[in-house]
Amino acid sequence: MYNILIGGAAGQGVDTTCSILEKLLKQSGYHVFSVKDLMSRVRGGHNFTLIRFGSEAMASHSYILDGIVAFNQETVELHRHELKPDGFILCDSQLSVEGKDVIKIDMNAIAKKLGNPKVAGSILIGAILKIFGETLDHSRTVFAGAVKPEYLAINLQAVEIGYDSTAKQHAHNGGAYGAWMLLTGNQALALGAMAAGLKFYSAYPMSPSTSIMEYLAGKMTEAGIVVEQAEDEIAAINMAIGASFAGARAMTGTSGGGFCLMVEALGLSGMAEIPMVVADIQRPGPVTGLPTRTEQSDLNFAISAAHGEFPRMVIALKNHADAFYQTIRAFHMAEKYQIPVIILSDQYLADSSATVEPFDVRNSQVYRANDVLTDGEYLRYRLNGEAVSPRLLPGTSKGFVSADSDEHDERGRIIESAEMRVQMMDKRLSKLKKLEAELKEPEFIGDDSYDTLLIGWGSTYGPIKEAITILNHQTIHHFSALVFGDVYPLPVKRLNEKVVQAKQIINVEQNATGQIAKLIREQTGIMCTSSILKYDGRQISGEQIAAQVLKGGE
Amino acid sequence: MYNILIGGAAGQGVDTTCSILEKLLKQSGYHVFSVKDLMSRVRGGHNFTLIRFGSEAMASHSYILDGIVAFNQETVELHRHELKPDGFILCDSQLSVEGKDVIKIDMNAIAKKLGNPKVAGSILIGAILKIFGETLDHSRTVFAGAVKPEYLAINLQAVEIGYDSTAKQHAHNGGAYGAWMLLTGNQALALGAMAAGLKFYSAYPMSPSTSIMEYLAGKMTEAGIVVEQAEDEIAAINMAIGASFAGARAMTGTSGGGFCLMVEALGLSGMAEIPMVVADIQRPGPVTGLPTRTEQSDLNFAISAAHGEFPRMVIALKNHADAFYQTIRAFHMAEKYQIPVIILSDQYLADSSATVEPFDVRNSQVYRANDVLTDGEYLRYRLNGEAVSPRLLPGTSKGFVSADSDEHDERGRIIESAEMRVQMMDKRLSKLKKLEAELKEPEFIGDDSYDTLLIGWGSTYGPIKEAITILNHQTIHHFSALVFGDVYPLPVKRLNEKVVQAKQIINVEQNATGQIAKLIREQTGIMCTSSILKYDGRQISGEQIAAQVLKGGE
Amino acid sequence: MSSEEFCTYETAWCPGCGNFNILKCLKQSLEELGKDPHEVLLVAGIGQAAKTPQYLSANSFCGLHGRALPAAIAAKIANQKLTVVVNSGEGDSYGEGGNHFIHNIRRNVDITHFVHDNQIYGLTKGQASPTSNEGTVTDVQTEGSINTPFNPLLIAIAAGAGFVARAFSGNPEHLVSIMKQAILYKGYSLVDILQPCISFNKVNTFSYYKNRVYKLDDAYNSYDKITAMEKAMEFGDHIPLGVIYQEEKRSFHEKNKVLASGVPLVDQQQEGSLIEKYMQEFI
Amino acid sequence: MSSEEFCTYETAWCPGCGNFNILKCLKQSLEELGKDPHEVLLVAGIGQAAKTPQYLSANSFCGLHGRALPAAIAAKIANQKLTVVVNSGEGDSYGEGGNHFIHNIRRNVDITHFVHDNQIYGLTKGQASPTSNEGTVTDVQTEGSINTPFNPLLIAIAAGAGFVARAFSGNPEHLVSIMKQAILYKGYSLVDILQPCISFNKVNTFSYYKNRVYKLDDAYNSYDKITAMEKAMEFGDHIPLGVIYQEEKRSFHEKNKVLASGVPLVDQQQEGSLIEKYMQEFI
Ligand SMILES: Cc1ncc(C[n+]2csc(CCOP(=O)(O)OP(=O)(O)O)c2C)c(N)n1
Ligand SMILES: Cc1ncc(C[n+]2csc(CCOP(=O)(O)OP(=O)(O)O)c2C)c(N)n1
Ligand code: SF4
Ligand code: SF4
Ligand SMILES: [Mg+2]
Ligand SMILES: [Mg+2]
Repeated sequence: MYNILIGGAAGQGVDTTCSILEKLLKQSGYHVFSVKDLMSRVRGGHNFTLIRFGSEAMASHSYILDGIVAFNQETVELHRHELKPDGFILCDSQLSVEGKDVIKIDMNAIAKKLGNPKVAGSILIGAILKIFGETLDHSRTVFAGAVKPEYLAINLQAVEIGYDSTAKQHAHNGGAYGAWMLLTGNQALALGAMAAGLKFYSAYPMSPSTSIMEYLAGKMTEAGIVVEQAEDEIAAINMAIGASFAGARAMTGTSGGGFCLMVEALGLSGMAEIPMVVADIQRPGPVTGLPTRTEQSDLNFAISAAHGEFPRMVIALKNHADAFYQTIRAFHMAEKYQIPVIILSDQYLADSSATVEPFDVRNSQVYRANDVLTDGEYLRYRLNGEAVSPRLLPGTSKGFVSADSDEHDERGRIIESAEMRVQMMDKRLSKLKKLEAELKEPEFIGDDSYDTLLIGWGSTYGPIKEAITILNHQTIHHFSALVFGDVYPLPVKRLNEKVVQAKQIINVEQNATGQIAKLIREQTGIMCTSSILKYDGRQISGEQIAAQVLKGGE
Repeated sequence: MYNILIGGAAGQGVDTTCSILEKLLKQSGYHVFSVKDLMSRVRGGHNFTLIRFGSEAMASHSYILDGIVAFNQETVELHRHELKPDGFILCDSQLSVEGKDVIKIDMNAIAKKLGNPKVAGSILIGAILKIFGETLDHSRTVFAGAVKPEYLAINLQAVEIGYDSTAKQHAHNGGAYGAWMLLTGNQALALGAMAAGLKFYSAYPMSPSTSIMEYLAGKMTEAGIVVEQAEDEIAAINMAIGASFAGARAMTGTSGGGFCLMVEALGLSGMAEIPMVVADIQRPGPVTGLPTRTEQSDLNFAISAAHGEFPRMVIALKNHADAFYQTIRAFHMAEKYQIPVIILSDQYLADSSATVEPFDVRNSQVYRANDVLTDGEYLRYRLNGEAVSPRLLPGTSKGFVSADSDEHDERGRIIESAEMRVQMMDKRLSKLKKLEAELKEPEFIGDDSYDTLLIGWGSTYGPIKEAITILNHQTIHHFSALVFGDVYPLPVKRLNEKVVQAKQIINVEQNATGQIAKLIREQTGIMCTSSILKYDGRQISGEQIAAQVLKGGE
Repeated sequence: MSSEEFCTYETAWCPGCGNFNILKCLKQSLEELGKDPHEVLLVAGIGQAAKTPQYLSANSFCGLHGRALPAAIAAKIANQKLTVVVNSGEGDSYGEGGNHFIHNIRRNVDITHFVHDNQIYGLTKGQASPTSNEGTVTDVQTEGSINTPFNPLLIAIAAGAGFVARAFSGNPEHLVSIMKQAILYKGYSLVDILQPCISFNKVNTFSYYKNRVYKLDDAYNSYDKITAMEKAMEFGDHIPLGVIYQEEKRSFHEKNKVLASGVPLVDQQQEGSLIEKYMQEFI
Repeated sequence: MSSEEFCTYETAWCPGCGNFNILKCLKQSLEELGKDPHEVLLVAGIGQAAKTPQYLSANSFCGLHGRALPAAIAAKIANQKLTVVVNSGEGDSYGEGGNHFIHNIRRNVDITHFVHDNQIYGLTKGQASPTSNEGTVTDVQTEGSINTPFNPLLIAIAAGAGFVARAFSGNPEHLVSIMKQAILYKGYSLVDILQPCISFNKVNTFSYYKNRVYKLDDAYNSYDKITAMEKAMEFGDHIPLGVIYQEEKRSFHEKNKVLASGVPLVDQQQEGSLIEKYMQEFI
């Protein structure tokens, strides 16, 4: 497995270089995982991407580097200490970086000579391919998909120059992933929404959720999806609810700050029993926080957001495949129970690219409301002893469909009666019981010989999985983990079983207060014995978890 | 102790009648407690007020009636079953109500004859005074304070007619409360805010919070408070933060739906460390719910509202005196720790009138930020190892004051550094630890011989207190209760002590999901053994709690 | 001409409230236009005016205070066969909902917006609303409102609305004629309806309006924007009623590539193989 | 004339961005007006333009996206000795913050609002903003924006603003003169500043503006509302720069009974016995 870091200022082309390189590596068979570290600015500053690739599947990133590819001086200075002893540094000849590990290419000068300073990145790509023993077999196809036709030739030329200007250092390890996909968490989520039959997406731009809207907008005409940029997040969610009421499967997406503005309408979805899916792509708060970085700190908020009490479901995405399948499931649950479903993702998952097996779309059945055809009176909120009343879409038959944010009777008209109030509250809240029967238990990682149990949720799944492997190799103790996807209602069966033999329970979270630990205690009384919490906006890696567990003193 | 119900359609004058009657009873020495049951409409429907009065202090209302005063037929039909065997019904001669308990007065006809149909209520007041053995001694002063001078004579005439048209049934019991105040929870809260030095109040109208704004608006010119009606709740809270930043003690008030719109800015107060007080006067949700009724269902929301993690304090008001003193304390804590403080009240407390000893305003000291006078650089977020950095107001010295919703350095400038991020998060969150040392433990009601412990929070204080008295009289078991005022951070010392001897722990809450019970379990692991939950929008009474406890099967 | 009758239900309004006439005129307009109640969707926020959908037999959506428009336009986007009519107060529409007001004018989705403008917050018992006259005294504006009143017609024209009108609940015949024109207009149409609130607005009473309103005559050119803006500024001793401004504009549905075919979004079928195709792009 | 200099700091903007000139002109304007940096409060929301307060030595408040105005006017209400200037993007000011825009115009608090109008969402990397030209293609508006652009000047005038101007970051001398007039204006003043975003707006570039802008001449009567509204509608091949509309209006502070004395609210002392007196009223 290899791991390289490519860094530079915003606007220098790090992004394009990386996305092409990743695809080339994946085409040649590797399993690729890459993650971005961005500053909140358009030009300048310091950004980098970590690209990890190997012949076996990997679940996350690592900070231990085989190579540094530097567009600027800062990249070297900031990251040299992360380089393995036999690692290399690849950079422009102009940088004042010395050492026998340094490979210099006069890339900026060559690019200029070729006629376009922007192809410097392609020279680097060529050099990297050479260093890792790759061929240039896939260059033409991959570049053809990434640059405008008129720029293809010059880029291929640049790749070749880079390739020829350096020497092979590593062997090509191969792998069987050439026919798998390479995509980001947000792309997987957007695909999942489409597979679920999305018809209407309304959102207000906010990092790191905007790329969902952008992906959908790129397909809207062909796929028949109305993608509407709202004037604010309040409009975005109320639009989604209005569209869903009228029968179009609808979703909105945002990050924590925008989600704040949506919570009143979350209650509307709950009260009026209108299905709706909201994706909250978390970033470090509070408020604007660190807008381009990652955190998992909206959990407690998401499960209790909005005044009053109503049923909801909260699903945290663990990885890229989850982003697809769980988004479909979010729509399914929203439609089946006529509730709001919140998807919690985060910048780490949203922006990282992973190699994923093509999705099985035969499993994308979403519940479809029975069309109640009636000539008589239709009762939108029929109290038939069931949690969910048959749904009718307005305009499709001779029944009137009502939605009301006030407490209402079976027809949807405002009431003041204490009895009706209680019946309606009980009806709505009984959905939570129904949901419990459909919950997905947390994924168990490791084998049954553990004495320490790590607990996580959402996107720390990958790092925790790696940490378990590392730990079970490095120590005589045995480690396993439970990682939650469904977080509300919280599935507790497997948890209750697995904690029995654990001498230590450690929650690993990308937040400062240990939010899942609190929720677990509230729901089960189980207390974690210690916590690994990271809240500096950078995702924890498997090796960092392992180190902290070991330091935490077994 | 007496308890009467006065009911009629909205617009018939029930409100005015009741407020005058209450004051008369209080002037004559009684301790008075009255609570309103309103429909969400301006005219028509059915509203009623329960007025309880006696020679000893009482903490809440009761549904067991000594008398019904009916402005309309519906009042009798809906409430006759709540009347004690020896109770009376007082109504207009035109109503078709029969029985030997019925006292009819031709009030509407008399009022018309007197020249103003609106004085019918005053005729009733006269009759009620007579029935309860009162004199007319206070009529002149009380009416003079309640009606326009030109209507005084006719009203006093009406009172006399009412007085003379019926017979005494009950003895005047007397009491020593004539010099105490009679005021609503919202009035007490507003007075508390003024005592704390409020300078700026911004809000958007929303029941049951609007009367805070109305009370303050009535005093604004004299008291030097800017009371500003905002275009929406988002503006309201951002205004309060802006005013506070510039040095004016500021507050906003709303109910759950409006609070939803405020949560993003709650985080701003936390992040930028700008003191702020928000009053959430709860009503039944979700969304519009039952807008004129009561509920305690915003607790879980208030403690976790807004994305990301930041310190806050949440204080629930237990009764009218609390509304005054805890509001002062809310300002004190907000200023001292530079945090948002949320006051949780509810429609029951906000709109009910109680007899309260005049407040001791010598205890209204609010922390005042040291004015840092500096000629050098002022560091708004100085990392001096303390949770709270010295505060400077902009424009008062040669230091620059910055506030930023992005993560920032000591000067308040945007940063991306992982280290600074962690230091600032730790600084802010360390305020929670500081707060813990200042928490008020829940009030313990009863004596130490209990085997059953009731647990409540906020406005169920009164009913729970009455229930404890009833229960300890009615059964051989012993009951005590803990009622929380401070709910976040949750004080757990007394709780941990008191649960030890309890065989049963019963949480009594005006919501459907048992919110304080969840919080207690999360914080302490303690589980309530059963719950008494009411969520029909009507406040539970002491006798209802007692009955449910007993039914709950000891 | 009426195909099917709309039923009305008992209301919670004060006897004498201007809302009664608006409800009656709404019913009459829909009937005279031959609308099928089952294809009508009445949308509202929260307030006294916003209870209107509760009182007429049609599909109804009473959402959040201030948020009627986003829900309404999205329902229309989802199913353009629905006749979507919003009835809400001026506090709801221009106060809490002000941002949706200006931006939905820009979208120009084919819905109709009837604002019951009583120049007061009715349901919350009488605070100044955006359109309250300067100086209006209430329990909150104890010294009288000091804000410049919001001029909905002028702002709507400035924001680019294609149909902007004023009517008066006390002039039902004229109100019906304006309502019908507004519903027929292809695009966003606004009718600001003067509506006395007998309980809380003691300034802008029935006779206040009655004495001031006049109907625009035939000579008035509602197609000229400058004329219209000048006319929209008239609100004092004389208050013009009628279509203040109109203009043909392409609607959202005509401009949006997904909707332009005319097939309602809810009825559009997605090609089954699309996801497979999109997955290929990641390989 | 300058009493004290304002320092500027290193920015995170793209080299070539129009914001640099705006920052420079802001500094110059404040200095030429003789403002003391310690009595200046710069307020912003979130966005590229909204970083402006970070780059100038003065008090600063960078709050929430879209919410600069409520915080700014409240700070001014609290302490009228502060010179309060808002710098924010047009997405912030007219999009997310649209409701505060129209309603704070009605309040007329004496603050100055400089909108850096690049007709695009800069910080979030290039989506259509309220003022984007119809047809603007972005990663979200893949078929081109279909909304009628928001006309900030026209809407401000319609909402009752007393000082409404347009400037261009590429014309610093003129910008400074407008900025100074705006800051001096007693009441809410709006300057919409055309500001090329070189990274994301490929339509409304520096030369796009350069080729279209012209300065209003002396013959222009900025005191006539109808003239001003007509002029405000001009935005195409010719784009007028200058004070489009002005009018003397009583400000919030002059009308509000608590503030009219001129003593800053923060300095007003409450009479100690007031609470006692109010308690008496409940006895
Ligand atoms: C978020 C939110 N804020 C405030 C309210 C309270 N509220 C309900 S209706 C209303 C205003 C009503 O005024 P208007 O829209 O003019 O309608 P009217 O009652 O006058 O017809 C308000 C402030 C609410 N329901 N939700
Ligand atoms: C509530 C919320 N929604 C969305 C965002 C994301 N956001 C930050 S700046 C911005 C728009 C910036 O556009 P503009 O105001 O025009 O400023 P510019 O960057 O162009 O100067 C958005 C949508 C946010 N920070 N907060
Ligand atoms: S309060 Fe006013 S608007 Fe509401 S129903 Fe009564 S009269 Fe009509
Ligand atoms: S993205 Fe545009 S607005 Fe932002 S700094 Fe760069 S050029 Fe300026
Ligand atoms: Mg109104
Ligand atoms: Mg912009």
